[in-house]
Amino acid sequence: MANGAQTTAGAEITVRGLEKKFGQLKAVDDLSLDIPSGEFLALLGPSGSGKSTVLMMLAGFEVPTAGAITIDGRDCTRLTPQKRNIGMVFQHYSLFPHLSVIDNVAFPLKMRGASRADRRRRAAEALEVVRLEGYGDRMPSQLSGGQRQRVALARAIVYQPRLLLMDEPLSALDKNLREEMQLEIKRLHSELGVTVVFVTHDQGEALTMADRVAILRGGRIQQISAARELYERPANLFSAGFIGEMNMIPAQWDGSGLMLAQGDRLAPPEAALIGAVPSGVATLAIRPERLRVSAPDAPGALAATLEEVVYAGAGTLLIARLADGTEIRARVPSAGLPRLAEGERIGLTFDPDALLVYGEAAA
Amino acid sequence: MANGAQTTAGAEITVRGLEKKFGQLKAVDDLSLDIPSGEFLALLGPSGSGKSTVLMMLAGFEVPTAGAITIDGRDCTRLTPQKRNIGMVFQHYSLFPHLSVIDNVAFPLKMRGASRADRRRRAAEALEVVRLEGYGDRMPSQLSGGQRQRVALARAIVYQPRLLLMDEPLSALDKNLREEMQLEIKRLHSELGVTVVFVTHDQGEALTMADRVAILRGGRIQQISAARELYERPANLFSAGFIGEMNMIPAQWDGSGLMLAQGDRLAPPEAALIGAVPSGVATLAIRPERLRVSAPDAPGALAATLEEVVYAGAGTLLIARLADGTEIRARVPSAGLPRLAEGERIGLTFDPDALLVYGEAAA
Amino acid sequence: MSGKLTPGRLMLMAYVYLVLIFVLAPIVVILPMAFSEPDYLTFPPEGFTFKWFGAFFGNARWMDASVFSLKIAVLTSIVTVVVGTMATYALMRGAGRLGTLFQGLLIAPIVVPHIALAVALYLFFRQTGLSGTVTGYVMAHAIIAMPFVVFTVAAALSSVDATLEDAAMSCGASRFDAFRLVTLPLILPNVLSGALFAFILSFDEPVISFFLAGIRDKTLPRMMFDNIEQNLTPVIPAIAVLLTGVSILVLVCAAVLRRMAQSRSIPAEEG
Amino acid sequence: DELVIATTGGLMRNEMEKWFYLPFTEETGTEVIPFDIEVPDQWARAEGMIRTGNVEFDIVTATGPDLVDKAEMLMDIPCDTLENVKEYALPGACQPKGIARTTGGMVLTYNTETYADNPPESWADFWDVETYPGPRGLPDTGDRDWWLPTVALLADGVAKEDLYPLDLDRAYAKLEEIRPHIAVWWKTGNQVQQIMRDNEVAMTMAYSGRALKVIQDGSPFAMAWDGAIRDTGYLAVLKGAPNPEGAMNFINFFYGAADGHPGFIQAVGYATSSTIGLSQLPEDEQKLYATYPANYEVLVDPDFEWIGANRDELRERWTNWLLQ
Amino acid sequence: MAPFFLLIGFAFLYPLLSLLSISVTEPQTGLQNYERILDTPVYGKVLLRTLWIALLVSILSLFLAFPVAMAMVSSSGAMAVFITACILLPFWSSVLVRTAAWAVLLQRNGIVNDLLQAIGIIDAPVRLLYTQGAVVVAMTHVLMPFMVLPIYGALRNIPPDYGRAAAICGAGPLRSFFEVTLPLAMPGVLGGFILVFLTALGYFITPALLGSPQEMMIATLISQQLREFLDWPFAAALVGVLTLFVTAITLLFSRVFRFDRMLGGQV
Ligand SMILES: Nc1ncnc2c1ncn2[C@@H]1O[C@H](COP(=O)(O)OP(=O)(O)OP(=O)(O)O)[C@@H](O)[C@H]1O
Ligand SMILES: Nc1ncnc2c1ncn2[C@@H]1O[C@H](COP(=O)(O)OP(=O)(O)OP(=O)(O)O)[C@@H](O)[C@H]1O
Ligand SMILES: [Mg+2]
Ligand SMILES: [Mg+2]
Repeated sequence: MANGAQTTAGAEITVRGLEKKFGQLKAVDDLSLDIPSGEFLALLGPSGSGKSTVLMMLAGFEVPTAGAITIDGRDCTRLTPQKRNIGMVFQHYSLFPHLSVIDNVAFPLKMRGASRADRRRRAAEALEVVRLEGYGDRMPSQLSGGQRQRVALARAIVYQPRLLLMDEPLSALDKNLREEMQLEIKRLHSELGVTVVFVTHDQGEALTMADRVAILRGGRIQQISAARELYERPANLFSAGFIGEMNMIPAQWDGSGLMLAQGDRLAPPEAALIGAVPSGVATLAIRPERLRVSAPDAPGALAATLEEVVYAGAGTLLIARLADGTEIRARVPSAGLPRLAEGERIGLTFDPDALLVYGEAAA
Repeated sequence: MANGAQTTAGAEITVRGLEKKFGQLKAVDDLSLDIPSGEFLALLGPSGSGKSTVLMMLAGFEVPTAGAITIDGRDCTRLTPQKRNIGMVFQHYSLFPHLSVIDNVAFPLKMRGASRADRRRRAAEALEVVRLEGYGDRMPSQLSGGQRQRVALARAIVYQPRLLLMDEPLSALDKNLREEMQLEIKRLHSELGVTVVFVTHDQGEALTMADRVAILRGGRIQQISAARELYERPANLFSAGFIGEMNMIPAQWDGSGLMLAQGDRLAPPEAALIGAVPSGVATLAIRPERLRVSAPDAPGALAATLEEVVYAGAGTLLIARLADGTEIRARVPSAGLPRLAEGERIGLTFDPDALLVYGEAAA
Repeated sequence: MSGKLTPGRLMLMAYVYLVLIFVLAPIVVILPMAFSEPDYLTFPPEGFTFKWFGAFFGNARWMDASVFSLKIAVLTSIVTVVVGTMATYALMRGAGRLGTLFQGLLIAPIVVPHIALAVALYLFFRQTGLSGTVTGYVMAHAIIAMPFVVFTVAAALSSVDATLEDAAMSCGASRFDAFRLVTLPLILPNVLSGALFAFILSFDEPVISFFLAGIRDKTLPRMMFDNIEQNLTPVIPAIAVLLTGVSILVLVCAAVLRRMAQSRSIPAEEG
Repeated sequence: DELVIATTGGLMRNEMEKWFYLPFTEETGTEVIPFDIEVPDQWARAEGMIRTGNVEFDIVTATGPDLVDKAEMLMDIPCDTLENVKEYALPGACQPKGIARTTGGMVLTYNTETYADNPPESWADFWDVETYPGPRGLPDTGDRDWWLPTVALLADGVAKEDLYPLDLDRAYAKLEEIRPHIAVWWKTGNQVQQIMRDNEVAMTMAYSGRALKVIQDGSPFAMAWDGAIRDTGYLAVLKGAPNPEGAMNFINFFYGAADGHPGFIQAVGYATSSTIGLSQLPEDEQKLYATYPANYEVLVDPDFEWIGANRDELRERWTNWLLQ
Repeated sequence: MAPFFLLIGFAFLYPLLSLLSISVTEPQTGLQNYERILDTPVYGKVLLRTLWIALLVSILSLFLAFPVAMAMVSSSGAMAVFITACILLPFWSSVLVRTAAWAVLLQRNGIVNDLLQAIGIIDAPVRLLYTQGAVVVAMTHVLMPFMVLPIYGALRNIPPDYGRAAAICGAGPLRSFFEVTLPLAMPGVLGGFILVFLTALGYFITPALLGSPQEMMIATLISQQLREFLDWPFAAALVGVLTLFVTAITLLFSRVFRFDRMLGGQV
C-alpha cells in the first residue's frame, strides 16, 4: 500500500433521478446526488431505507429502473462493474470460500495483472493494515466474524480504486479496532484522494469520518449536508430524530414565542427557527446532552418527573416526563451526578442556543 | 408472544475449564463461568477473542476439546443442540433460504409441534416485535441486511427458550431500531426470566442491558463483573482500554504519590489504587470524559499541546499530547466549547476521584 | 454433519454399504470372467488365461475402434461441458426469458429413444455430409450428453451464492473471470461429474454411433455391441477390466497428488 | 474399386472375410469392405439410404420374406448370367431378388439330460408340457411373426404341405396354450446359446448353427430336425448400390470358391447352397447341417411369397397377441 | 447460450422435426398414423407401462442414491473417494456388459437364487430373469449413478450453518433432514430424478435383454417399427406421442414441484 500511494484523483459521481423497484416496492425513489471527486460521503438511514441498493447501483450490480449514474462525466448506468474501478466492501462480506485469506485479498491485484510476488507483498501489507498479519493462509471459514469483515475491507483497499463503496464495513468490530480502522480508512482517503461512499449505522462514525452525510428514508434523501450542520441544525424532525437523540416537545408557535403544553413559555433566539415556521402547531427540539439537571423550580427550568436512570458508562441517561406526558431525556455526565431517585421531581435547564423550532411541515 | 408469557425459569449454566482448539490455536482457553438462572450476561472482547466459539459450545455445535458445560445441573458437554431448548441468533443469521420469512420464524414452533394456525399467529407476533409486520411472505434474499438480522432475532425469540444466545444480534441496525430492539429483548428477559448470553461490540449496549459483563481476550476471561464496576474500576489495563476510552499515562508510584514523566506529582486518593500497586512503574488511568479544558497553567491541570479537535455530535474529542509525548484524549461537550486551535497549549483538569492507578502487573 | 459416529450415522453407513454391494455385485461377477478359458461367458470362470487381453490388444480392429472412440468421447465431453456449463450458467444467472424453452430442449433429447434420434440424425447427416465425420459423432453425442451435464451443473450452481461473483467483479474481474475464478471452482465437482457423464455416454453409446458410422470406422461400443449380440466372448469383460483398472489408477494418482499438494500447503486443519 | 458387404458381425463376418472376401480381393483386386450389422439395423440404414438417395451398401443380408416384402429396394439377380451360380447352385438357391448364402433351420433343441429317456421329436412334443416338463424358450427376434404361427400349426397337427397360407386364428389359439410355459423369449443368437448353457431352458427353438456350437462345446443338448423351419440367409444387392457389378462378381465368386466352403461351413455351423460345399465334409458331420438330405427333407419350406405379401398382418397379429 | 441453441437446433431439433414430419406426410398427408395409435389400445398400455417402470426405477434410484450422496458429503476425504470410486466403477464396463452380468446373477442357477435358497427365503430356484423385476433392478443399477452425483453436488454446497440453525430451533436429525437438507438439495434431487426418469423412458437395451417381450417398453416398440417393420411414419408418430406426453408431464411436474426454481429462478 504504502509505496503505491500515487494520488489518483477520486471519481466524481452524479446521480440523477435514480429509482429501483423490486416488484411493487420502490427501494430507491427519485434520488439525485452529486459527489465531488475525493469526497467522503456517509449514507445513513433506517434499516431497509435503500442504502445497500444505492451502493449496488453505484457499483453496477443492480440496474436502476430509472435515472442515470454518471461517473467522471461518463454515463455508467449500464456499465459492467469491472469497468468502474471500484473497491467494495459488501454488507455480507462475500469472501471467496475456496480461496485462502491472502488469495482473497490478492484477487483484485490478480485481476489487474500484478505479478505474483507483487500480489503477495501488497496483499500482506493490506492484511497488516487490518491487523490480520499471519492469517493469510487460513480459509475464510476458519475466521471469526470480525476477522472476515476485515478481510473484506483489505480486499477493497488493496489496490487503488477511484471509488470506494463500503456497506457497513466495520459493524462487526469492537470499538478499539473500529477506531483504528476508521483512522486507516481516513488515511487512505486523504492520501489517495479516493472518493468514498460509506454506509454505516454508527452515527458517531458518520459524523467523524464523513465530509457530508446523506440521510435516507424510504429510498429518498431527507437531508444531505456537512456533519456538524446535520447534527446541529437537522433539516426536519426525521433527521433530527435519526441522528443522535432529540427531545421533541409539542408546542404552539405564535410568531415570536413558544407555548408548551405544560404552560411554560419560551422565547427562542431567531437562529432556533428551522426554515419557515408558521404560527400554529410547532415542535420544540432539544438534544438530551444539552439538558442539565437542576432543582425543579430553578429559573428557566422545565419541571419534570424522573422515571428512569440508566447508567451508560461515561454518561447517564435520565428519562423523565413533562406534565403533559411528553417523555424527555437527558444525558448527563455520570461523574458528579447527585443521587437521583426514580419518581423524583427534577428541573431541566438548557442554553437558549440549544433550542430548535420546527414548523408543522417539517414533521 | 404476549399470551405465551408463562414464566419459565431461565437455565442455569456452569462452565468449567472449557477449552476449544482449532489445530494449534486455542480459541477458548480454560474458561470457567457461572451463569445463574435468569441472568443477562454480555460477552465482550476484541475480534477473534472466542466469543462466538463460546456461544457455539454452549449451543452444542462445537464439542469442547476440554472442560464441561452443565445446564441446570445436567452435564451437556456432548448433548445435541436440539435437546437443549435454546434460542439463538447467529452472527451470520443463517436464515433458511428456501423458506419465507414467516416460515423461518415459525420453524421452531413447527419443530415443537404447534398447530398451523398457532404457528402463524405467534410468528406474526414475533415479526411485529421486530417491526417487520407485512414482511412475512418475502424470501430472505429479498430483505435488506438489517431486516434479515431482525428475522433471525424473531426466530430466536418466537418460542420460550430457557436460554437465549445472541451473537451480535443488533449489529446491523440503526440506533433507533437498535434501542427499540434492546428494550424488547430486555422486556422478554424480565417477563420470561430467560437466561441470556449476549455478544456485542457495542459497549453501551453491554453496559445498559447486561447484569454482568464478561471481557474475553484470546479465549480467556479478563474480568467479569457488573457493568458499573467494570466501567468505573476496570480490573486491569486491558479491560480499562477495552471498555470505553481510557488515557493511560506512564508514571512512577512511590507508595503514596505518583510522579508523571513530565514532572507533575499527583496524590490520588486511596480508592484510586486498583489491587496492589507496588512501588515502581505504574500507570495512571483516566477517562477522557472526566477531563475538562482549562488554562494550561490552572492549578492541578496537566499542561498539554492540542493536536486535533474532532467534532462528534454531542461531544467533541480533543487529542492532545503531554510533554513526554504521551497522547491524552478528552471528550468534552461540544456546546459551550471555546474555539480551540490545533497546536494551542491547554490545561486538562479532573476530579481526584477520576483517577485510577494500576501497578505494573495489571498491564 | 460431521464424522462423528452417532447411531444415525452408523445406520447410514450400513445402508450405504448395502447399496455399494448392489452397485458392485455385477462388476464382481463380470470382471473375473475376463480370465476364463472358454470363448463364452461362464460363471464361475473356468481356468485362467490372459488370452482375451491378447485378443483385444492383438486385434487391429479393436485397437482402432478404441482409439477412435476415445477421441470422440474426449471431444464430446469437452464440447458438452463447455457448451452445457455456459448455457446453464447463462440461464441461471438470469440471461433472459428462455427458461421454459431451454428446459424443453434439454429434456427432449433424453426422452426420444436413441434409435429414433439415430435415424433422424442419420437422415440429416447424410444430407449434410456429416455422417461418418468426427464432427458428426461429437455433435450427436453432445446432444444426448447435454442434459446430463446441464442438470448436474445446475444442481451445484443453484447453491452457489451469486453475490460472490458481484464481489469478484467489484474487484475488477470480468464476468468471465468471475465465473472462471470463483463460480467454477465451487461447482467444479459437478462440472467434472458432467464431463464424466458425457465421456461415458459417448464411450458407451452403441446405437447412435453406429448409425452415424461411416463404412470403415467403428466405435468401440459398436464393436462390443456386435460382440455381445453375436458372440459374447470374454474380450468384453477384459475391456471392462482394462477400463476399470485405468480409472482406479487415475483415481489413486489423483488422490496421491492431492495428498502431496496438501501436505505442502496449510498445516492440516480438520474438515 | 471397393465392394461394401453388410452381414452380421462376429463369427459370420470373420469367416466370410477369411474364406471369401480376401480370396476375392486377391483374384479380382476389388477390395471388400465388410460392414458388421444386425439385419434389422441394416434395413433401417438401407431405408435411410434410399430416402436420402445415397446408397452405401452393395450386398446386404436378407431373409426369405425380405426378398418379397422389400423387393422394391433390391436389384434383380441375373441368375442365368452368373457362370458359377448356373453350375453349382442347389435348386431354388437363386431367387429373383437374392441368392442363398447359408441355410440353417429354426430347430427344436432340447436338453439330453432332462429328457434322457424320452427325447422330444416334434413341435407337438414341445407343446406337450405334461410329458416333457421344463422351461421353454422361443425367439422374439426378426421373423418370429411367421416362425411361431408355423410351428404352432405343426404342433396342432397341420401337415407341412398344408401350412400356407397360415391359419392364424388356429395358430394363435395354439400359441396361447404354450405361452405360460415360455421362460425366455430370446432376442439374439448369443442369448439362445447362453440360456442353453445356463440351463435357463430345457427346450427351445434355436438357430441350428448356434445350437451346433453349444453342442460342440459340450453342453448336453440335441436337435430334433423334424419340423424345423428352413432359415436361409440370402445375399441381395441394393438398388442404387455403388458397385453392382462387383456385387454380382462376388456372388459368382462365392458360388465357385470350392476351397472356401468346407472350412466356412464348419466354422459358422451353416451350410452353403453351393454343391461344392457340404459334400466335401465327412458324411458324419454332414448330418449336423440343415442341407443334409435327411434333414432337408423334414424341414418346413416356407412360402415366402405368401409370407412377404402378408407380412404386415402377421406382424400386427403378433404384436397384439404378445402385448395383450 | 448461443452455442447451446445452435447445437440443439442444428443437431437435434431440425433432424427430429424432419423425422416427425413424415408421420403426417406418409403414407398420405393426414393424421392416420396417430389415429392408428389411438385405435390400438396396446400402444397406450405400452406407454403407461413404460411410465410406470420409469417411475419405479427413478424412485428406487432416489432411495439408493440419496443416502450414498449424504455419506459422500459427510465422510472424510479417503472415505468419500472410496464411495465415489465404487459408484463410478460400473461406468467403466459397458451397459451391455452390466446387463449381461445381471443375467448371470439372476439366472435360475445364479448367485441370487443360491443366496435366497441358502438364507431359506425360497426352497427352489425361482424365475428372476426375464421379469419386470429384473428389468427394474438392472435399470436402477445402470441409472443410479446419474442420480448420486447431482445430489452430491447439491448437498456439498449447503453450508453447515443451516443444519445448525435447524438444530437450535429444535429439529432432530430427521426433522432437520426433511425440513432443511432435503429442500435445499432439491435442485440436485430433481435434476437427478428427471435425468433418471427420462432416460428410463427412452431405454431399451436392458429391458430387451432382461425383460419379457410381453412387457415391452415404448422405446422397444419404436425401435421395432424403425428397424424391423421399416414403418417409419408410424414410428415417427410414436416418437411424437412420446415427446408430447413427456412434455406434458414435465410441465405438470414443474407446476407442482416448482421445478422452475432449479433451472432459471434464483431462490
Ligand atoms: N473453524 C475454525 N478453524 C480455525 N480457527 C477458527 C475457526 N473458527 C474460529 N477460529 C478462530 O478462533 C478464534 C475465535 O473465533 P470466534 O469466532 O470465537 O471469535 P469472536 O470472538 O466471535 O470474534 P468476532 O467478534 O470477530 O466475531 C479466532 O481467532 C478465529 O480465527
Ligand atoms: N431482491 C429484493 N427483492 C425485493 N425487495 C428487496 C430486495 N432487495 C432489497 N429489497 C427491499 O428494498 C429495501 C431496501 O433494501 P436495502 O438493502 O437497500 O436496505 P438498506 O438500507 O441497506 O437496509 P439495512 O440497513 O437493513 O441493510 C428493503 O425494504 C428491502 O426489503
Ligand atoms: Mg444494507
Ligand atoms: Mg463472532
